[in-house]
Amino acid sequence: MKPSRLFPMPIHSILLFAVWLLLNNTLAPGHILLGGFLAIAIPRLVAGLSTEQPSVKKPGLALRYCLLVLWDILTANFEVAVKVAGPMKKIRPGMVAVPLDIKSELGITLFASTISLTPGTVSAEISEDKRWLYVHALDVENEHALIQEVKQRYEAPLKEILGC
Amino acid sequence: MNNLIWIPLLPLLGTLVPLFASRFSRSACAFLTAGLPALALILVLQNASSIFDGEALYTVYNWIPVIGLELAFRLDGLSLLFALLILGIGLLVILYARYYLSAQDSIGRFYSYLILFMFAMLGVVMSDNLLQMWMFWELTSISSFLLISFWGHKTEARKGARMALTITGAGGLALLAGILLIGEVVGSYNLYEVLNSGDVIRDHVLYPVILVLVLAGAFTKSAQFPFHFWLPHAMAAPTPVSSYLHSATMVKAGIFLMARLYPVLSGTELWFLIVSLTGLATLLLGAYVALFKHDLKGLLAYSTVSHLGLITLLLGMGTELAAVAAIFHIINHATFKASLFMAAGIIDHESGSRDMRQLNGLWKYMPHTATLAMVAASSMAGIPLLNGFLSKEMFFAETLHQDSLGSLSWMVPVLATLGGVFSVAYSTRFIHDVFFNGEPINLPKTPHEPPRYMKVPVEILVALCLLVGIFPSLVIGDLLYAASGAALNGIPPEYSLAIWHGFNLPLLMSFLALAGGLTVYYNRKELFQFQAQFPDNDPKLVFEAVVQLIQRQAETFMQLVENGSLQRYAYMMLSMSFAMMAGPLLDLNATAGLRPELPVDAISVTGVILLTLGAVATVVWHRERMKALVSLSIVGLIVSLMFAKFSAPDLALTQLSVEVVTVILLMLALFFLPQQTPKESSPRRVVRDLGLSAMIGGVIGTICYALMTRPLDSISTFFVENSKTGGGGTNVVNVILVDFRGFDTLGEITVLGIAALGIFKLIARMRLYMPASDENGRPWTLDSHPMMLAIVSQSLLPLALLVSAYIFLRGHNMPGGGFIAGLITAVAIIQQYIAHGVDWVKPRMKVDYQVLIGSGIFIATLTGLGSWLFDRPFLTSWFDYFSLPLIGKFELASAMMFDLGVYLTVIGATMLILANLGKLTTSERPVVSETD
Amino acid sequence: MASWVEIIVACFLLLGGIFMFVGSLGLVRLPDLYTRLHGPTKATTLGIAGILLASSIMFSIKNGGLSVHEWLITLFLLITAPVTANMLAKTALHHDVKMLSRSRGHELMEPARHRYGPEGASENTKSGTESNNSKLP
Amino acid sequence: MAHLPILPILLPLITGALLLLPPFQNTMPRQRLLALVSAFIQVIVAWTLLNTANTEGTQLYVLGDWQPPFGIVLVADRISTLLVLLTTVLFAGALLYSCAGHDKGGQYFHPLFMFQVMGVNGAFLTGDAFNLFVFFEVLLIASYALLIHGGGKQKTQSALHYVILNLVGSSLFLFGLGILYGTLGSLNIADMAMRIRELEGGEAILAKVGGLLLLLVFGLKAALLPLHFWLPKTYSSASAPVAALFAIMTKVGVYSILRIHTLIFGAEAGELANIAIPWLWPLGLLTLAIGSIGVIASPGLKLMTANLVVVSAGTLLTAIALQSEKATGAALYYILHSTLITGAMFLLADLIARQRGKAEDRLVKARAMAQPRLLGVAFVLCALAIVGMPPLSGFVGKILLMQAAEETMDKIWLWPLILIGGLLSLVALSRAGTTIFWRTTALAGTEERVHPFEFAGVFILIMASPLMVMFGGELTDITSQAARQLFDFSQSVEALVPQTTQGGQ
Amino acid sequence: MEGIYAFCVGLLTACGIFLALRGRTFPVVVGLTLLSYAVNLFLFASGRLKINAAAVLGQSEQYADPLPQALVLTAIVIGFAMTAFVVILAMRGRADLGNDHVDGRLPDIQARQRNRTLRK
Amino acid sequence: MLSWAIAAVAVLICAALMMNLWRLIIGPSVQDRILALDTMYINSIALIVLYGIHTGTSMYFEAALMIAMLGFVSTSALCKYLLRGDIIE
Ligand code: NA
Ligand code: NA
Repeated sequence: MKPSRLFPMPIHSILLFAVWLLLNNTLAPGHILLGGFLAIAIPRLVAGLSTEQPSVKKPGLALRYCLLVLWDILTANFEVAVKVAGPMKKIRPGMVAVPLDIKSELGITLFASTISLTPGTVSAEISEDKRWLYVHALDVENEHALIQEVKQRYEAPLKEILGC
Repeated sequence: MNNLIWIPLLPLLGTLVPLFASRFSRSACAFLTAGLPALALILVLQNASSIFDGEALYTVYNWIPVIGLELAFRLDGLSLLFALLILGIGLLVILYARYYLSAQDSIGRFYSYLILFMFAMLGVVMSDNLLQMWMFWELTSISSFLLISFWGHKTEARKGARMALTITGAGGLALLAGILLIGEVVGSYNLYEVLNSGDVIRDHVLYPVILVLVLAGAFTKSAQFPFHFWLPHAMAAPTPVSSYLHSATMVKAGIFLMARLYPVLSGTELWFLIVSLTGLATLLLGAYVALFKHDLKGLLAYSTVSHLGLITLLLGMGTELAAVAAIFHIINHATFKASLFMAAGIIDHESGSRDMRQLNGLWKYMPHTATLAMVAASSMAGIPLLNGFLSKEMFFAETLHQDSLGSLSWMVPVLATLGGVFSVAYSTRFIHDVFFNGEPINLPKTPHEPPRYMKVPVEILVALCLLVGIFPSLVIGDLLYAASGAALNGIPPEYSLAIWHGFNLPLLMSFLALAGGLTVYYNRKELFQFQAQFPDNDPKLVFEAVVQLIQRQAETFMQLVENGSLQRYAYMMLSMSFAMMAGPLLDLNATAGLRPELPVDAISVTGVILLTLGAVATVVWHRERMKALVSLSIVGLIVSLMFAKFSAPDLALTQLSVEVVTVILLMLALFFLPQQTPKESSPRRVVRDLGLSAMIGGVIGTICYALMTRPLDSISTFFVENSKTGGGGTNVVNVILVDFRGFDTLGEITVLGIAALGIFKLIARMRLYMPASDENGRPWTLDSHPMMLAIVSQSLLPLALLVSAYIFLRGHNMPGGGFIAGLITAVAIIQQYIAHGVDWVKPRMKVDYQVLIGSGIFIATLTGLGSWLFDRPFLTSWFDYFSLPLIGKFELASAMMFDLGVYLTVIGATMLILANLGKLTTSERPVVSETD
Repeated sequence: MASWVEIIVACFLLLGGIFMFVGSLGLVRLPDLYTRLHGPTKATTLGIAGILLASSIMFSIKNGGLSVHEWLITLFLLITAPVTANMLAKTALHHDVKMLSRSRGHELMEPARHRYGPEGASENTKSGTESNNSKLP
Repeated sequence: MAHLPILPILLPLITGALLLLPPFQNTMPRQRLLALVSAFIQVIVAWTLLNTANTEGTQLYVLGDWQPPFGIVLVADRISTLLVLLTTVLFAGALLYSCAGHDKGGQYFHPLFMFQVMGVNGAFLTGDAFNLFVFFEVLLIASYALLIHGGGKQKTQSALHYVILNLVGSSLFLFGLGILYGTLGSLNIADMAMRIRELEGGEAILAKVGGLLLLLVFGLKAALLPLHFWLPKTYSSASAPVAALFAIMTKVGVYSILRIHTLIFGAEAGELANIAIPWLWPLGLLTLAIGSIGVIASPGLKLMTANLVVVSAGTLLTAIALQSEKATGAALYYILHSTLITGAMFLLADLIARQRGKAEDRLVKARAMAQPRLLGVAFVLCALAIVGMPPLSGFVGKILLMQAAEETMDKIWLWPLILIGGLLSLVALSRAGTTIFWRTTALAGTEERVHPFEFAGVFILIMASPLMVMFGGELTDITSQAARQLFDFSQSVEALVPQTTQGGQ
Repeated sequence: MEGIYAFCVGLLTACGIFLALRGRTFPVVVGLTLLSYAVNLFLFASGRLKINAAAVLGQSEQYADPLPQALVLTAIVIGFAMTAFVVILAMRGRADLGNDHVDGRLPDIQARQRNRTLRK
Repeated sequence: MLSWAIAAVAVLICAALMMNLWRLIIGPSVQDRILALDTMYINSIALIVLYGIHTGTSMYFEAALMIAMLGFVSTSALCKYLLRGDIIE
């Protein structure tokens, strides 16, 4: 999946095509044609306005990663809900600094987003040298455990997927 | 058809001659200038014989019938008399002025004004329509203004001219009112009909008003007391002007008017009282003051005032003979006064002074001129064998033959004689003090005789004085008879124009005046000392003080009313709106109508609470602007939700998208405007404003409620019924926008485009205040484009564009459309600016937003024009359904094209605004030091 | 509509509704801004997903086709919510909004604020553990 | 030409859009050429349209082929076409003037000028209440943008007042329209006039509120006291060609009152007949008075001219308040006269100001002008016309108006105000003229001379005045016929709505 | 429901007008925005309130009056254009005049106070 | 069943909205208010979708989608303002 003249942003093209069908709730041939056209035309229009194109090295892993995140969102949500509804004195919030191995801006963004999306942690800041991610957690038992968990669970697969 | 029209027309053309002729020599210019008036004079003389036969000539053209204005001229005795004076003396003045004006003076301009005045004056006397007469009447004021202010660099000239214009202008306006009333009473402005409606007018309830208004016009023009004061100050004009306007013509216009309307307005008690008393007062005042004027022209001016008073008095007496005497004196006064002014001008010209305290013994230096002046002055004094004597005798006689003042009627001849005394005295002074009485004192020049031809006009006029004085009926008999007949609108009474009527009372009065005058002049030292005791309360100063007072008061008033406070203006406007709304509502018996109301639900209540608190918070926090902005956003959100709730999805979408752009704009404002508002409204003002806004809010709410609870029978069902069949779309709102009322939309996008252009103008060359720190003094962070925001915004752009394409394409049938799609696109692009900054976006997006606006409007308009090809009105829509293999049935509609225009304009406009603003801020950003 | 569909839709709705509520509850209850950030950005993901899923199921059944455009909203929210949280946290750090005193990692606030690494904290502040003595600008 | 009635709107619109596009976009000479050619065509079109309306009767242009009352219609009757012609002539003069270099004082002058004309013409021609709002906004937004053309503190400050007041005004406009739609259920003006006769009770009262709100809004545009305060500063600070074009804007307000309050709330409106008069008559008279006071109090020629605009507005509003055919005919003539002459005066004031150095247009002693002759003649002509001195057009207007006040009470109020107002203007303008042209210092004047384009612009506008007198018969014939048409319900209303749709479904 | 709707319109009007009467440009702009909300809601209400009756053919049994909706749409767009202009104009005012007062100069009270302190 | 659930969820969301408003009013920091506003956007989305389920039309879906898209722009612009003052630089 490399950018080409016809598909300057291939991932986007696929995404757009899917979204078009989603939007129209349909698989009608007319819409497939129109969606295909838009999926090609729009990226060509905005190609100039994009810097780094994601190149997914391992699509299968990416899909697994997505499911993993969704599952984590689901489970963690309940935990957080209980904490929010429970007594406030019990929560032990805190800020931790996660060292970053992943280098690409897109990778960091995806990593930080994942952390934010899974309940209980929020990516607060990224150091200027892009080597540290500051994460605020709602309930920290052990900073190092937390750091290790997010790095293993999310950063490692992301690195693999993006190949960086 | 007669040639009457040419008599005024020739001078009108003549105004242009001097402008071209001024390039030649002065004599040539004068000669050429005189040509057309001379021709006019010949025309007048040509017609004279038929007038003397008792005929009157008329000519009339339609002009503006709606107001009763026609181009109507008449030549009867009265107008003949005046036309001769105007043209004859006018020609003499042209000759005189050739020598009078110096080389620096623009003779072309002078002649042009002079002939213009001649034209105006001829118009006045020859008008056969009152409105037309008024027109020329005002034109005399204007041209005399130009003449008096000919030496505009002198303060005196400017002020004198302005005063004359103001007084005569005011009189002119009164006259207009009077004429309009006459027209209303008579039903016509035609002089013939007016003159024959004397009884109708005199019996009308408006007669006193008409009389006062017309006389106000006449008195101001003829310098009657108490409006006399402008005339002496008009002496700032070059002397030819004075000898023309202020002796022979313009000041006689008022007299002419009274004579003209004599058959209509005179003959009542009111006429007599006003006119004769005014005339008497003017006569005495003018004669008395004239004696004390050291300025030669001042003396002549007041003498003119006095003589005008005399004529007015005559007209006021109401007897036919008095009217004849008045007309006779008009002629005589014109001749001797014009020559006197010319003589005074010669003296001034050759000696450099008009002050009688300097001018002495000029007889030795200019005997010829002195002779002429002395003859004319004698006529003015009423010496026998001169024309002045004849009319003065008639005047004295008439004063004896009236009894309108009842038992006090004897006072009139006595006072008239007294006037005669002073008249003789100042005439004597004019002769003695100037030509004799020792040697000149400190004159700027050594006096000598003027150029030969400069004296010619004076000689002619003085000769006339003599001729009329000696052979009155031969020289002037026919003219006087015709003129009197015209003035009286009938046959003049019996009178005799003889030098000698035997020893009678008038002769005695003349002798008394002569003797008395000489005595007064002999004892002038005592009299001057006596007069010196009184403060010199010049009416001119009073006039100027009044004008200045009015001006100052006006300025104060305007500063008070228009104090430049928007808050006041807005308050007034809103108060007025409240009054306009609340007034009728008081009559509304029941607020609620008969339409059933919708039930209230919990969501709505929540919405109302949110909206209320949001709005109130915005108001309460309006001084902390960031907070106000956040709470304003809630209001916007709830309003959108309300639209959604009440079945207006399109509105909800539009409101939402507009909302975001508005918030972005407001944030820009927040950055460049102070972030906090000082507390400067006084509690009183706050309460006042709160009161007004609460009342208006209450009224609007009431109206809204009253409207909603009443049934409505509207044209809307048509739109629902025809949306699909006629407009080809199921989203009725969109079909209205692009089809039924597409013209509104065209206007709307034009507004948007114009706003963008205007904002671009505003931004250009704007020097912004850019705070280097926020309201708490905290410097801005250095992380200008946070990474996550940048990366995510980038990938959102294509998604947003896709959504906007979706919204655009479905608009015709489902909620959406070009406008919303355009805003989504614009917002998506703005997001790129927010996330990456101008410097990053600019090289990557080479779109000329101005072209986008232009082509958007152009496409929408062209779509509308397309219907012309099918011979349909602008914006007639077209749509059809097509079917293609694979794709199936789809619709194509011209409305889509129109919507595309909308789409492009919206993007262009929004981006032109925001991108340029961003560009500006970036280029002007001060370099922030990193020390903080 | 079949009653089991109704039940499923109702369940999803309730699930979503409860999480929506809890998210906003967190906004009110949680003790400091940083903890409050967790409430909405989290609970709403599931809350809104629940409701959208309910909508998707209902309209799919009702209109006899697929109604999946609701997912797009979820997609948008999933993409944007972390950025929102990140931006808010950044501004909070920038404005020096204090963490709850019993929070851990107060020493990281200064470096995070200046976007240094955590080791930079010791270079820049004399005592990284004290959070009460912050410098006023 | 079936499409003639829409051309006065489309021509400036298309020209404006073209001016934003290549090849006109960035070259001033091409922009000028296009603008001037377009203006010339517009004058011809307007003239043809007037002739058509005059000879063939009212031209109805049904936009989108949607019959009234459903679609938007343009009504090209005598009044509207006359005013369109007036607008285009004024525009042509101002445009010529601007081509001397005034159009370079900022971006987009020519497109904005075109859009302004489009808005004004649209407001005159439209027969639809909401479309009227849209065109009001077009002309307003264009005027906002034009007002700041040339830059400077004064412009910004007066623009703030002008814009904010008008924004509030636009809000009130929409409130009013909402009420009228909510009671009448239609937007076509003629249809509204038909429907209003059936209103009674609460609906009638509400409609009255709506009508009065519209009166307020039009009063704001027309500079009715106490809504006129924005005008003097705004007009006097605008750059000359813009101020000249603005002279038509108060007339749009006046015209709208004619359209809405003479047609919808006219004599035929049953319970709601003539609701505007109790407000319009006294306030119009007061406007006339305060304008005259303002004229006397003005320290500069531009402000004086702006106050003269207020005077003319007051005069016109009073005339309309008389609600008679005669008065309306008079008002129409007066509109033509006052618009062109005040427009000319604004241009002239600018020429004068430029030749007087630092003193600009202020009435103080200053250096002599480079071309006192030329400017002096023009000034005298303008001043005479404005004051209402014969032989220029002002006096015809004045006489028409005075004659239109037929009731004694009307006369008692109107005549003195018109006459004294005229006198005050006379005093003020004679003072201004003598000061400006004659109170000069010995210092050499500026080198600034009148550009031929400027001369042409001023010349066109001033020459209109004597022509209006010369052909006064023909002109007053048209204006009185136009007024008669307006007051003839069957012509001005019934003929414009198909009988089958009257009174809704 | 009509009652509380009318209340909202009235309230927004009142708040908008109060802010529009302030002396600084920013509150005035905010006030005008609020006022335009009120106007839009009012104009919308002139077609009467209807629930679940979007004027899209085939989507519901009855249709809300589409005409006022179209008018409000136009009004929103125009209002947006105007707001945008006045916002930038306010900025221009600050830039040109040095303060953000609607009159372009600080009110008399402050000027007087300043004079008083100067005199001392 | 469904209508009951809809009513219950409506109440929940309304309560959530009121709590958002509460946070928005008491603050204390600007971030709190922005956060509250952002949450309000999301709750509104839920409310619109719920309303769509209630009325059985998908007419309002786009409104929800727009809030999701534009609410983000608005929030990020507000934050950008707090960080940099100039949002488009
Ligand atoms: Na997380
Ligand atoms: Na002497």
